Amino acid sequence: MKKRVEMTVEAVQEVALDTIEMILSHSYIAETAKPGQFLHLLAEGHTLRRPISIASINKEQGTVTILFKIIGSGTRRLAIARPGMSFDVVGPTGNGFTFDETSLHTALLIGGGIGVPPLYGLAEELHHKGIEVKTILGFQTKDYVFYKEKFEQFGKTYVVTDDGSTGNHGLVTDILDEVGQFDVYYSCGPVPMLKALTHQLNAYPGFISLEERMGCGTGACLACVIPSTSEAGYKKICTDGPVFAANEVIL
Amino acid sequence: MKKRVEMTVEAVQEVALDTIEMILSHSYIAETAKPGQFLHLLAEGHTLRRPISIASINKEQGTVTILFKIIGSGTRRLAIARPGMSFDVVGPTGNGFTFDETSLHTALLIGGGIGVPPLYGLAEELHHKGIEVKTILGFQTKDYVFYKEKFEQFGKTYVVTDDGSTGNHGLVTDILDEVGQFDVYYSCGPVPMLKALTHQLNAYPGFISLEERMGCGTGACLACVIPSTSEAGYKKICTDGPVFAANEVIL
Amino acid sequence: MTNLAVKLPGLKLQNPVMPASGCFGFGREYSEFYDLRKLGAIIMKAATGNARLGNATPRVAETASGMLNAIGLQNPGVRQIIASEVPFLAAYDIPIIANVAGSTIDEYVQVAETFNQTEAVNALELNISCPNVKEGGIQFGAEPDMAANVTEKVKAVSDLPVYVKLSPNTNDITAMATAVEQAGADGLSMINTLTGMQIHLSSRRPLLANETGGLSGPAIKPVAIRMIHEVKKYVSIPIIGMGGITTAEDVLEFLLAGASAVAVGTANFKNPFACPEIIDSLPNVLQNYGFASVDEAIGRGHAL
Amino acid sequence: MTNLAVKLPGLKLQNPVMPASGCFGFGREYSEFYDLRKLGAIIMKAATGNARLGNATPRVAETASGMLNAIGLQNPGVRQIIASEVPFLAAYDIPIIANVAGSTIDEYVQVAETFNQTEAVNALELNISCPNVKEGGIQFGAEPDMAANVTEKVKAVSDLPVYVKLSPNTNDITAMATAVEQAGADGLSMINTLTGMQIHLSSRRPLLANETGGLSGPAIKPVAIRMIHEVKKYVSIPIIGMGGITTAEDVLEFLLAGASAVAVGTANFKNPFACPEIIDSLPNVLQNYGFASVDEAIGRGHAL
Ligand SMILES: Cc1cc2nc3c(=O)[nH]c(=O)nc-3n(C[C@H](O)[C@H](O)[C@H](O)COP(=O)(O)OP(=O)(O)OC[C@H]3O[C@@H](n4cnc5c(N)ncnc54)[C@H](O)[C@@H]3O)c2cc1C
Ligand SMILES: Cc1cc2nc3c(=O)[nH]c(=O)nc-3n(C[C@H](O)[C@H](O)[C@H](O)COP(=O)(O)OP(=O)(O)OC[C@H]3O[C@@H](n4cnc5c(N)ncnc54)[C@H](O)[C@@H]3O)c2cc1C
Ligand SMILES: Cc1cc2nc3c(=O)[nH]c(=O)nc-3n(C[C@H](O)[C@H](O)[C@H](O)COP(=O)(O)O)c2cc1C
Ligand SMILES: Cc1cc2nc3c(=O)[nH]c(=O)nc-3n(C[C@H](O)[C@H](O)[C@H](O)COP(=O)(O)O)c2cc1C
Ligand code: FES
Ligand code: FES
Repeated sequence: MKKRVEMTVEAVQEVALDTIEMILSHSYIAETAKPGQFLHLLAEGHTLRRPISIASINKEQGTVTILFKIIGSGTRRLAIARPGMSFDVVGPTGNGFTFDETSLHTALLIGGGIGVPPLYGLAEELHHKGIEVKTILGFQTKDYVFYKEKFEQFGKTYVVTDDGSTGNHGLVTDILDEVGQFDVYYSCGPVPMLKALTHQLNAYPGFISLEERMGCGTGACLACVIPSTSEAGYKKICTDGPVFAANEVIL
Repeated sequence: MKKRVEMTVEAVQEVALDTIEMILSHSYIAETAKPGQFLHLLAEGHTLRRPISIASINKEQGTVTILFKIIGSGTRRLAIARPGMSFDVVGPTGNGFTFDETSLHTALLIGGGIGVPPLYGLAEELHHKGIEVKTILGFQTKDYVFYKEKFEQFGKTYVVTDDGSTGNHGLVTDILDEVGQFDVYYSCGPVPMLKALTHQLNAYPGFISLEERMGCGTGACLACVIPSTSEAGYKKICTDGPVFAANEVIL
Repeated sequence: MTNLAVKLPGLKLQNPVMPASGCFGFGREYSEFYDLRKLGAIIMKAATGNARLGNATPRVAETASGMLNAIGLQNPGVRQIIASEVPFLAAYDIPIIANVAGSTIDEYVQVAETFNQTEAVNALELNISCPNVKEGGIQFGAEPDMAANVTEKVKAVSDLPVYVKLSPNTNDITAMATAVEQAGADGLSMINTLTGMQIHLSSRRPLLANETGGLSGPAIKPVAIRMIHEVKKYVSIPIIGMGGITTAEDVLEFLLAGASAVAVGTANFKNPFACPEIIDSLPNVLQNYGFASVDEAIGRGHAL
Repeated sequence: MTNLAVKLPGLKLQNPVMPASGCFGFGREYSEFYDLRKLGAIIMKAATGNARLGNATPRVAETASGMLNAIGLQNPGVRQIIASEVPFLAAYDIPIIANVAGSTIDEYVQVAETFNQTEAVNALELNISCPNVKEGGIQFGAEPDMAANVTEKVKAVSDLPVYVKLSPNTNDITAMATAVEQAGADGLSMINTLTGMQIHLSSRRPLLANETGGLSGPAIKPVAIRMIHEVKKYVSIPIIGMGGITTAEDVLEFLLAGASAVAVGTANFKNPFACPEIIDSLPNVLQNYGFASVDEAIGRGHAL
């Protein structure tokens, strides 16, 4: 169950251009969080909280790691935090990634840009459960690449850049044919990427993590809806998601 | 001439209840400031700057001291600054206290509450020039008293409190008869005090420092006017003041 | 002990603070954070005759000390609300105010009639001011005659007291307020959102899919205070005040302006505990400014 | 090189940024901070027929991301302004816009006529929207017919182009805009302040001596953008946009919405260098968002 807590900044690091990795501590959050859930962080001077995915969880240390790109004034404000400072956070929010460890053999993870972080915690957990992990990471240019080596710990990792400055030149969808066999895919990234991907991979079961501008982050305001094949006709990304079965939402 | 500068916080101290003494460094400000002028400080997250008087100036160290009471969100924000942090400041602003060192023998200083600080720099300077200084300081209760000993360095100092919890019981105007002879008076404090005072002392030349809510602090917006006996019919506190001859403005 | 209780037509409030319509859903989500019994009342999300899907996304944008929203009255329809949402809320034993919306006068009347048949709802808030419905809602809120007309028609079918929610997008809020008072309104809700827009620089298009949205939050508080202060001089029905409330001091400012109770909207998003925290601070704040009760403070910002 | 120049009726602007009326006096104070030649133009403080002393103090209050002001048109009168202030400004060789105010149509006409006789003024800004004058100013700004009437009368006596400054305190900004366009306005200035109030909790009274004041600053930017975006669809005369501008990004947002130039008001108070800093950043901001000139960006936030 999500709570409102103060999380202490333990470490801050720029891991790629405008891309900040931050370790935050709070025992309840670390204890209960699951990969794919997000934190709703308050940046001083802002009306609305900022949703940022949990990239990985360290239950022993009581910490979680987040990674975020500096986009506007909110993330700029978050980025200037230094160890010892704290944030007002509501979390862990939303549902996380799920998998059936008894039947799953190989999972394909496809991350685009700042959609990569939530997949990291998933990769870690899948690997831990003995499931084979293959990963495709797409970035704009080589300056934005992060966590390549970290994903390589868990399995074969392909890097793709829009301009070819590192890894393969092109889009993540361009190398789907190369990755070989897998049972299920998990993806997070920009909507055009997810659209192309779910279309191309529609023969496979898949899960995608979605983003939308949020008001409340608790399911009350209906800001973050996505059309859905469900009876109600829509789902709320903040509480029904952010992870959805690919065939449950209409992109 | 006033400039916009970054001033560094050198020291912060609570000298009485909700009353903060802060030392700020900037060589240009320390070089050019005069007692009675003010700084226009930007408190983060606020639309308007906060005017705070310069309490004393240390040209050698390149610092000025300000004292302020925590009133609302702006002063609360200023009060949490710590050494090493800095403020965006426009200053030194307004005119300061003036005196004729060749003819002046004894000056009476009357400060009420947070009107006390600007008189301190004046006392220092008068004393330095060999002019006798007598001071009456009025505070609400003993918890709010500050700088009594500092004024005593420069001459006879009377403390008055509204509730009699220290010093004389009553108003600063109650002990005007006790202070003996003086040539000119200087005062800063709440308007009702200044009204009573200028009325009672109308036989003496006097200078008063005024406060008013400000927009620009530069003389452009006409927020801070005070009716005046001048041709224009008003004066601007931010640039014509904050110090005025007592007979020049209509309280 | 500071007395927080307020009595309004149809509403016995233990304290004057309630969540604003559309900012609290039907209470379920915030009931995970705290016990809703704490609230003075609850105003539900707008109900229309049939279910609506609302606008395309993005539906919200952040602005300086505020936000824009264009949800577009998404709701499951009045019957579904009565069937699934009202019973959940009724268990908390606090007054329930139903926010009534529609595109036509008939729809307003139909929604009001339907709520009238349930025991659990204590009052109606007539949302004639939602800026996000194209078909008609906006006109009701901009024309005194239209507003009076829909108020009258709804009053005719409703045994419940009717609070009419006014739009600030007008040059004469007093004309609106007096028109609906004369039409039989039992109270006023002020204010709904100001119509605004944000343009997204990269896409060169309005950020909200609906282009315009309603501005709420602390940015609009001075407009709300002004309108309530103005209207209070001309009407004798009570006002539920709202617009940018985030603290108990803000609540007092609204009471002084002339509100008898208040609603908290946008602040819930920043702080899910906004309402209970404000309620907990209110006794002290009233005391600090010399009031022994909420009643004493109402309208005291006016010259006597 | 990004081209910042804009040509408007009567005004050749080297860049689209000018200080807003009432927030810059007659330029003297800010000329101590920087060279006024830097500005696109300057809009002077409102002029009335005779000198006015304005309202009692307090005249300003701070609000969330904004401020309230009720200066009350304090000014030395149009003749004194022409005698003492215009020559000072004329030396800077940038276009001068005179802000014309009054309590009656005759006063507006008289002020406009008087400015018409001086060479140094390049355009008039007709302030029909000042919320702080009780006698009449406010009505001109709230009624399309009144606004059209005063515009026509002023146009009849003025060789200078007339920009009519609209009030946001209306439910139909387009009706106002089209009415003054038809009456002969050469351009629009949008927006003036929203009417607001702050109540001082300790004194239990409105903080401003005038009780109400005009809300300005970033808080109102979404309202300004919305109104300009709306009006731009219906008028063909250029718009000088204002309301909460503090950065070059804000300027671009106004250009996209449909403004051809912009004015910066409240931001000068926080940062005396607001105007020159915005002007210096503008080329880069335009470039980053793919524009080679200001002209290219004007109105580009509209569907083609
Ligand atoms: C469930 C979820 C998980 C996310 N996880 C991450 C992550 O792990 N790392 C990361 O870098 N980013 C993540 N994002 C995106 C991140 O929330 C935005 O980049 C961030 O809110 C931008 O804030 P800003 O103030 O810097 O930008 P501004 O553009 O100034 O923000 C203005 C408003 O728009 C909202 N907004 C802007 N972009 C987005 C967006 N893409 N999604 C949702 N709201 C947006 C902001 O929250 C704010 O309310 C996630 C978004 C969601 C919905
Ligand atoms: C020339 C001058 C010199 C001053 N010197 C000092 C000083 O040395 N020490 C000190 O403690 N205070 C001084 N003040 C008063 C000080 O400026 C206010 O206490 C302070 O601005 C309050 O800000 P706030 O945000 O805490 O209060 P809030 O009430 O939240 O402020 C709201 C707005 O009102 C203004 N305001 C509130 N009270 C005053 C006031 N008394 N005078 C002017 N503006 C006010 C604020 O600047 C702000 O714009 C001086 C004022 C002036 C005009
Ligand atoms: C996301 C959102 C949804 C809203 N939905 C409704 C609604 O359905 N019905 C209504 O009358 N007002 C609605 N409002 C307006 C609020 O009830 C309230 O009048 C307004 O937001 C001002 O209060 P605030 O500044 O505290 O948010 C909504 C506001 C927001 C922010
Ligand atoms: C202190 C102050 C004084 C103003 N005086 C005038 C005026 O004399 N004439 C006028 O047309 N507008 C006046 N305005 C309105 C501004 O010109 C501008 O339209 C408004 O403040 C919105 O812009 P901003 O948010 O950048 O301040 C004044 C605004 C302020 C804050
Ligand atoms: S953000 Fe409010 S419902 Fe999802
Ligand atoms: S504060 Fe603007 S003139 Fe003094």
